Amino acid sequence: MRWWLPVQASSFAPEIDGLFTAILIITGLAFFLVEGSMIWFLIKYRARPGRKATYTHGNVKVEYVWTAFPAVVVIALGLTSNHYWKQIKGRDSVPPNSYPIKVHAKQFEWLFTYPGPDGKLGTDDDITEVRNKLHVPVNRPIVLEEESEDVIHSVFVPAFRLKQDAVPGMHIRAWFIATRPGEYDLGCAELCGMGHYKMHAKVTVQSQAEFDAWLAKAAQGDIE
Amino acid sequence: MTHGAAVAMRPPFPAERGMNVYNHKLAMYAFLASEVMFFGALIGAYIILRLGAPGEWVKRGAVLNISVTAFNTFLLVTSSLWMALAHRAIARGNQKMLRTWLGLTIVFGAAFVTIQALEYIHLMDRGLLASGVRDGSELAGLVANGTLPATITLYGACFYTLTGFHGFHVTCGVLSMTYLFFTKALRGKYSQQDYRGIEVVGLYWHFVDVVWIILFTIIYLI
Amino acid sequence: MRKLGMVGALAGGLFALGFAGRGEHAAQAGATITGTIKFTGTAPVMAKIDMSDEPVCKGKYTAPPTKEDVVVNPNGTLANVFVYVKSGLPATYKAAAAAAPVLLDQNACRYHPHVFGILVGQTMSIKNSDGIAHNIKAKGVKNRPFNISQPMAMTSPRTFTTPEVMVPLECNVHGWMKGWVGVLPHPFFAVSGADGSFKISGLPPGTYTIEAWHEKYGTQTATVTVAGTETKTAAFTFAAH
Amino acid sequence: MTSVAATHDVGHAAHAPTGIWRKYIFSTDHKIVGIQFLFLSLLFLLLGGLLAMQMRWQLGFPNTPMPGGGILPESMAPGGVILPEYYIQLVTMHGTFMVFFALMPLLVGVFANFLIPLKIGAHDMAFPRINMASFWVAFLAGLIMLASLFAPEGAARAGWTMYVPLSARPDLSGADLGQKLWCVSIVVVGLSSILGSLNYITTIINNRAPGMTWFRLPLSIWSLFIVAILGLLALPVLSGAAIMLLFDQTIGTHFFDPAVGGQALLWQHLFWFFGHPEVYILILPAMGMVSDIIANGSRKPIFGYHSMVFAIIAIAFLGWIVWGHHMFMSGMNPTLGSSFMISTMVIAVPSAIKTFNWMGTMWQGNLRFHVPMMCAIAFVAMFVIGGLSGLFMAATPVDMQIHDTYFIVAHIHYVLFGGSLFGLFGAITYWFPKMFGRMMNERWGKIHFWLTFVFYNLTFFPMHILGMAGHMRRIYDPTQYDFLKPYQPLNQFISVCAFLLFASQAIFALNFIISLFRGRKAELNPWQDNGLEWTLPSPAPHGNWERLPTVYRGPYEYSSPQVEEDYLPQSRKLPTDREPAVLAGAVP
Repeated sequence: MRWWLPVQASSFAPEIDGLFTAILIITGLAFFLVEGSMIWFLIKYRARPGRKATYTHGNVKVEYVWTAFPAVVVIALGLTSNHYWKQIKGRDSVPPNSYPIKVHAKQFEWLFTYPGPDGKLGTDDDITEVRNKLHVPVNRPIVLEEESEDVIHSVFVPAFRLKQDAVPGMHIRAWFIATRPGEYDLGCAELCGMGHYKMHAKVTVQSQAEFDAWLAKAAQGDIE
Repeated sequence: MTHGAAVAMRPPFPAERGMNVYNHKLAMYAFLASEVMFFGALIGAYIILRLGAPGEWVKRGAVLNISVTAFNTFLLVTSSLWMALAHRAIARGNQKMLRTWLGLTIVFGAAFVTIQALEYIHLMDRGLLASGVRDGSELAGLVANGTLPATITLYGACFYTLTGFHGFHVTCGVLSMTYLFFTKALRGKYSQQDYRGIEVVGLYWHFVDVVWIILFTIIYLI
Repeated sequence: MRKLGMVGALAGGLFALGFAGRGEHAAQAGATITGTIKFTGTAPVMAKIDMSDEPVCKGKYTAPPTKEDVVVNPNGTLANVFVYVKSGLPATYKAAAAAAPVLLDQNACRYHPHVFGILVGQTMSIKNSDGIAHNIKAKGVKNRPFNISQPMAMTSPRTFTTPEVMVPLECNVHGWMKGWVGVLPHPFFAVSGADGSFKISGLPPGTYTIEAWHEKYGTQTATVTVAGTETKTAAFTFAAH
Repeated sequence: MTSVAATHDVGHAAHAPTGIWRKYIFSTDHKIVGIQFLFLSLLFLLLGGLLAMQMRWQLGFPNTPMPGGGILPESMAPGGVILPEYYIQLVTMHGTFMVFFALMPLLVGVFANFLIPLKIGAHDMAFPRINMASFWVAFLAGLIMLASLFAPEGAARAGWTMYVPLSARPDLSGADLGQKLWCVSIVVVGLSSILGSLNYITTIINNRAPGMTWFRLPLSIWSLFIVAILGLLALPVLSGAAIMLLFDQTIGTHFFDPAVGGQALLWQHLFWFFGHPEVYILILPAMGMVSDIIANGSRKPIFGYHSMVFAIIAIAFLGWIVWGHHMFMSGMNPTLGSSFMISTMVIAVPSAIKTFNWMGTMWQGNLRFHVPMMCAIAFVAMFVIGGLSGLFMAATPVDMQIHDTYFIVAHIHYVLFGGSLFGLFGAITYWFPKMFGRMMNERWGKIHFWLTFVFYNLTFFPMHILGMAGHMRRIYDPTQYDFLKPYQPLNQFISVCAFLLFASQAIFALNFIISLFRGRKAELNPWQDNGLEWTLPSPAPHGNWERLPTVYRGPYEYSSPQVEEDYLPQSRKLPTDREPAVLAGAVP
């Protein structure tokens, strides 16, 4: 069991983990400062006979400080996350030469369609309806063309820090670059009915050669 | 009920004057705020559905009868005018004119609801349902030969939901005005010092009238 | 909740029993209709099913499993054709309540049987012998659709309330799992087997229209008149397209 | 001079109801209505907890028969083993009952009804009959939701957020009547909440005692006032959306059916436009009451009263423009995501201000650790964690990893359980004497506090770890995923702690029920509080005061140099105090 985020297997995983760590440091500091001083207050100012509390209604200057300081911190946090957000999910963030794979989400399984040798989806040489198996070449931008047949599902690959809902009636694109060969889990992150827990697909990141070989075999219909 | 002008139409005991609005009127303002949010949600949904609809929206007047509804709108607007006159009458202590104007408001309001109901029946005969178009109806034919777009299913749903809820609110208004008319106005319960019932129901009525003007514009006219 | 369903079935059963005592005695003594379902043209090649995701099911196969939409037998006949009496039964006819439930087994991520019939009110016991999660969605139109799940080895009883020829069954977790059940008010139906033949027996005398239904090639009907205990044949031929 | 309030139909002090029927069942006394809400919502809190225990059993020990599971019907849990469709009903109903029928009534139904007239110095609510109606409409809504549990195919099962198309189409969800009853019940509870809000707003604005100016109102009343406005404006949007969903389910409209042009995201926008003000409705009353209790426990005026009031108002205002942070991953336009992220980051500031002000109140105080004070301190401690974990989700890239995972579940429970519920434990103990005339047992109160505090943290803090690992929400059997198999021991640990947490609530229940009859008799002002309600006998009589009190100062004049005792009630007239200028023509 890992006590930290999963393995970083995609291009923007380190950036997201970096932001996560930064927020953890900020919130950790705030946590220890506040809870620590609270415990200190509880001990130092506990009721003792004959003692009377200080009569004060507050201090405006201190209010300004602890309004401005958190405001500056959160705005800075906001701007940095917006920077990464535009890179990862922005309108034109999908790398130009991405390899398209169609993800057809339906109640309780994922059907992937690969573009086949011509590299374009929608042509008749596509390898269609591969069930619960997403093979991707390593270090190459991939764009998932997500669509859903019935309810809202959500492609979620923890190792890639990738999550994107598939909404019926909408075509949504989610891109990533797999950087670490291996086998990872893909699950559904949006409640989609009784089989929501069973929508488990395998993501296999392989070298370009292995990927082409697998794709050729898949074209013949014997998918292993 | 009547304790002297200073008392009835003033909030009971404001330590520091919040709003010089007596309880019933303040509650009605708050209630109308919640109604604004309710109709806002429905109208917002209508706008989003209409802008995002696949294919173009049903043309103006293609299904709905604008001239009858324009007359209907005229009825509701004038009934709002009668209500204002009723309010002015009782503000001057004129019980008789209160009864006439309030009666006129009720009649015009009831007429609006009846015409709207007849319009519903007529539309349903022609085939416009909340779930879309009834097969084999006149409208189904029009959709088949392309004069009406397929988005008529959304059109019917939005039309019936928005105008239906507005009709429901108008009916509640007419019923409460009728109740006040017989139990309070006819028995002279209202006086120049205390006519809160009229003022509160008048607020509601003007609100319902404004909502209709918005609905009439965005559903019928655009 | 489902107790209501059960009570309905029991009441139906008791009601029918009351009648059976008065109606014909053992149904088997009536006439019989048999025949074979011929198949012409080239048999379509059924696509392979990728079960690598479910090792429990994959392990139960030697050769890679294929889809079962069209099963053409070696002797040129068509299996999985549902043949039943569409009309012609006397109005007063009342079916004897079937005692034994019909077993629908989910084994090796497949429905066994692929096509089958059931009486109205008869219990269909859905068995999950794979031990992995299946869900069974019956998309009835006249019958109330149901959608239940079986996350492990278990059996769930269900009944159908109205006659409906071919209620589609499917498992949403395994998209290739398809099944068809014909719900009839009488027991006169059969499914063509490995030799493409079918046999409907125990028919009271009369003129019947028999319908042969196949999930891909549609339906064909034939009219047969039977009397006493004779056996008549009805032939159906489906062409590949 | 007996004060005859101008609005005569509010006549109360003169003729108190006598019969059981008028006095307890259909009572228009705001205190009785508050107590009715208390019993109703404590029952629903128990039911919500029971549903959660079943969920924790399935997550901790998947596919094993649940003890006591035999009573469940075969279609839901054959042989006591929970089925997936029953599990997502548990998820949905746990969320729905806790939010709409336990926390909202407990926070707003109970304490707005009970505290507002008492703390602002009024005989009763502005509209007592509407007040009674709001309880019975909420009771009806609760009955409808309870009935939906026993619908033929079972209850609604699309999460308490009820996302379409799963909630709109019975063939996809497997539930038909249950989903419809959910919508009907939500519209009815929305109506009850609007009726209540009308009353609270009018009473607070108009029926304040002489001298009770806006900035002499206790913070609990400020928060209940702002929450009433939030409820008034947010609930109709939910009712509108629920009605549209109900029409989709019944008369076949296609508002949310993508095949015909309806939009699935439309529901999410409408729901969360209501949803975020709703979560502030669920936290602000607890914040207000905790402020009162901390000031009382520290024997020291609240630190920065005005900035606390402006913080409440800021939270309420900003609460309307942040709803998109629930939908970063939903396919909504990413540029919208950026703007919602900025507004969400900004809303963290007022929460920080409130936390620092609570700390400022305790600083140099003379802290008495009675049970309400301990609960209030735990509220602040846990709310700090809940608020900070919110920052992770506000940062959109990090939200990619933790959205719809157990990190969110941890955040929800840290603010709702660690925050509101701990605040409620304190508030119920604090105003119990004024409600029932008896004190809750102090020793058992502390035992319950420590057990709950420990097991609560052991249950919900590990969920952050699960969330970071990517453990998705609402999944029936996590062992299906290889990357979650190593976390199964943690799931079991959480389940065991959850059972112990639930068990330790028995102490609170027993303490509550036994103290009703055999608790120590409470004197007028057991906590030496400055509020107006503590000038009344316990339990307070019908109509509260014969003659309305006059207010001379704010509610937090603790350890005031003017007197030797360390508290100075609002209505106590000191020689130097001047009578408030009673407005000309207003009848006192």
